[in-house]
Amino acid sequence: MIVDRCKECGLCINVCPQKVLERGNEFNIYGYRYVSPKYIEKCVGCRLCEYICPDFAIYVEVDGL
Amino acid sequence: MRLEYLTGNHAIAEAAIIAGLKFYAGYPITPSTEIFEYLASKLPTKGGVVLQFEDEIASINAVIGASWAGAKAMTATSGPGFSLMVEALSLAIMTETPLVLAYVMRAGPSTGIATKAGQYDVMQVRWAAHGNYELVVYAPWSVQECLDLTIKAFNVSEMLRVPVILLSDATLAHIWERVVIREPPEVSIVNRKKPKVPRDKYKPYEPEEDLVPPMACFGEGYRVLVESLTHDERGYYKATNEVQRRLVWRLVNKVLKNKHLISDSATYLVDDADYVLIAYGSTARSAYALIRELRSKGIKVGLYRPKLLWPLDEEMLINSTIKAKKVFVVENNVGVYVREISRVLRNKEVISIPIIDIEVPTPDEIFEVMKEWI
Amino acid sequence: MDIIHPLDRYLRTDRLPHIWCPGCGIGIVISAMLRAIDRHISEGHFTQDDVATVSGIGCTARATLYLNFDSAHVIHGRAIPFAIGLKVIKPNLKVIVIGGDGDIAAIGGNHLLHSARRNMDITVIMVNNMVYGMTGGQVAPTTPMKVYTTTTPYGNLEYPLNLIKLVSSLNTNYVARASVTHPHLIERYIYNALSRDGFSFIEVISICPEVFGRHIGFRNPVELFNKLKSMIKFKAKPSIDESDIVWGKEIVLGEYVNEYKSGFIKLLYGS
Amino acid sequence: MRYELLIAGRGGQGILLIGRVLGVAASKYSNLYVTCSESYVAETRGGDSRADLIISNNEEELDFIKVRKADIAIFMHQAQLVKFSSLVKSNGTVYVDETYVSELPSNVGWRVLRASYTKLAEREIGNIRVANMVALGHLIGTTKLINPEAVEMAIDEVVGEEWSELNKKAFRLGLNIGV
Repeated sequence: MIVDRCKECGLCINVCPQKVLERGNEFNIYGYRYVSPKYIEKCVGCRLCEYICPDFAIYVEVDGL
Repeated sequence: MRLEYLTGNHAIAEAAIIAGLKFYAGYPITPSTEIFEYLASKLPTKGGVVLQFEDEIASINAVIGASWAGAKAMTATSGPGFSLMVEALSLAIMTETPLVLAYVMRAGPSTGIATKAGQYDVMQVRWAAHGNYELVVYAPWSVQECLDLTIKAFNVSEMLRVPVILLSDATLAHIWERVVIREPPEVSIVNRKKPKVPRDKYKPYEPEEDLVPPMACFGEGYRVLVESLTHDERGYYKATNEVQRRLVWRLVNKVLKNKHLISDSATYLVDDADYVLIAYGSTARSAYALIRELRSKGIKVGLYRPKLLWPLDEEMLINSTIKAKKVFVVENNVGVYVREISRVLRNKEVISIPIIDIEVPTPDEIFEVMKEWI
Repeated sequence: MDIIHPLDRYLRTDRLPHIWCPGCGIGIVISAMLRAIDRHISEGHFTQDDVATVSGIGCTARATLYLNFDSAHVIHGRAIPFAIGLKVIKPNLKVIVIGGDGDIAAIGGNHLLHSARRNMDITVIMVNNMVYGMTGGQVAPTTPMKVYTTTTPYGNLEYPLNLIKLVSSLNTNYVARASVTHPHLIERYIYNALSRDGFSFIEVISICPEVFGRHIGFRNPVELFNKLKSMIKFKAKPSIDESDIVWGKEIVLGEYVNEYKSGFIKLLYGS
Repeated sequence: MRYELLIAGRGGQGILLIGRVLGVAASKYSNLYVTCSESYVAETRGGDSRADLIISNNEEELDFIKVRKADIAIFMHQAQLVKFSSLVKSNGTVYVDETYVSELPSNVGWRVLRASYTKLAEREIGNIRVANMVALGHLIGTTKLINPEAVEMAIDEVVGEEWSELNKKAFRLGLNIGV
């Protein structure tokens, strides 16, 4: 997460098939409660969140790739 | 050097080629169309492109795009078309895009008389586009000047990164005259300044001492930003007083502070003149004929003829009329540029001679008014 | 500029975050466009310096402010003619016009029509959110009938313009419709568009939760997103006849025109 | 030297071509300065057609772009003679095509040179369309305003290859009128 780019729209949470993401409780510098990958261990690297994020705030790095 | 026999419109087109034109976009409109047709036939043989667009709006926007691709670019039109172009003219001013617009005036308002002349649009050309700016406008009085001032228009537009307007009229457009054509190196051609720094140091709107920023174009690796919003030196939008003031004053001052490079006017027998006639464009030919006639009768009359209509060279105007008892401003309209003259010559008697004549005011018509005052 | 996100090299990251509202679909389109461009660049078809993006005025048009290409943010409706000026002088440039439905279809509609007719070698990406967003929610030529907007307070009486049908009727090489609900398709269509000469047009159905969503009772981005997704149908070879957008019922995505005729530039300069 | 020339006739009589050839001959091949303004009624063939030329060896003498008092005039038709005769100096030299001009004003001191340009063109050349060049030849042969060779070069340039010989033949025919 690039936390200061997140605008808390929730689209990534909506598209994640594995329910990895959750809206956090902390605010970024613009006052948004940015999303965090709370259950990262469930991530399968599908990148739907990265592709749906309108704010270039989230990206997926898959180990070994 | 070669001699040609051309119309005013042909001369504008010929001059554009000499100046290095590589892109013309236009929409046919009388009385400017021969510029388009002449270029359509000649420019492709010189490696240039001529395109007809769906309207004048598209034409001038394509010209702005072509200029940012690095080409010298122009369009030509008349009143109705110019009215459509003014939003993009403002864009060209804001983005500091070099281009030349040949404006061949015809009788208006509205569709008016498409084939006939008038000088109704001298104020419109200066003030039609929104925002505050200085606009460079040249007005030729002969076919030779259509040629010379078009080359100058290109040079100034490249030098200052501004749109420059060549203001002709239906009469000049279609008269035939002998023209002396000089090509480089006999005539000097100016090209826009290019950046002297690498990409990471380049800012597209950072001026040099002359207030003109060097211009990188598309495809040259500089990642330029053409920005119609108020912008800082990087081209980044900034809605602050500081940035707005800096930008607007620079756009104005880069023309005003370089006025000595663009100023152009002619005088005839003003030194001992009791009366000075002021006229521009084709009407100045009539004023000049009248002056020659009156001089032969011993009446001391002279001519001041601004070739650079905007911005008016106030110092030249004042110096050329300093001894005159009266100043007459002759125009083929209801008397509009006289307001600019009166503004500068506040302490002089300035008399407007507005003559609407769909060809050109005749010397007799001018004298008819003038004789009441001398 | 710090490069963190994989697309950051194509962004002026010092200008992020961008101005678009939370959940706005424009960012999704731009992200997909950059991946399509990145794929071409990594396959060696062209370089980052060969890409030119041009936009007019509107929310979508602001995209060029953030893109690290040679870019132009010009006046309302006139991005296409500017782009044509660029392309004919520098034929090697990949010229992409990005705009909203107001910019491209309303005020700029005539230029869209004639550049498609010329099969001019540019790619036009129209982000269709069916409303004027930047000015606060006025009716657009793409707004569905009966919808409330600030300038149709009694409901929109006009039929929406079907851009797919319009552009497909002209001499163009590529017409496709994508949706922000399916970013992979946006990417694929833009990639395909950039792989050919001639005119290419991609309509991307987008969501504007802040304005359009508010008008139709879907203020929450996720709810609006899911509402749109429920209408979307993908077809490998859709027919023009099924391209009408019937809000609430069906929006068919797919490649409507997919041809490889010579573009204008080849006719102008030869091959 | 400074001459004002008025050439007038009906649309279709080749009035503007006379002006064009004279203009090219003077400006490109005789080192003279020229201003020519053309006027014609675009809508109807047979309306007024008129070319005003100012020719001078001094650029400063080219002022007003139209004829004020013509030193020399060609009238190819009665209607335009009537309409524009007041633009000719009282001692001006006037060429008339007798084929179409029968009456001349009596109250002026014009030096009138006349021939049936159209009939001559028809009889000698077999084409009435070159009557204009016969008239031009008559003017050049009698005024010596411009060297005939310069005019022939101008004809080559203006009318194009296909018609140039025919036009030059007509021009020479005019040159020899009265010789």
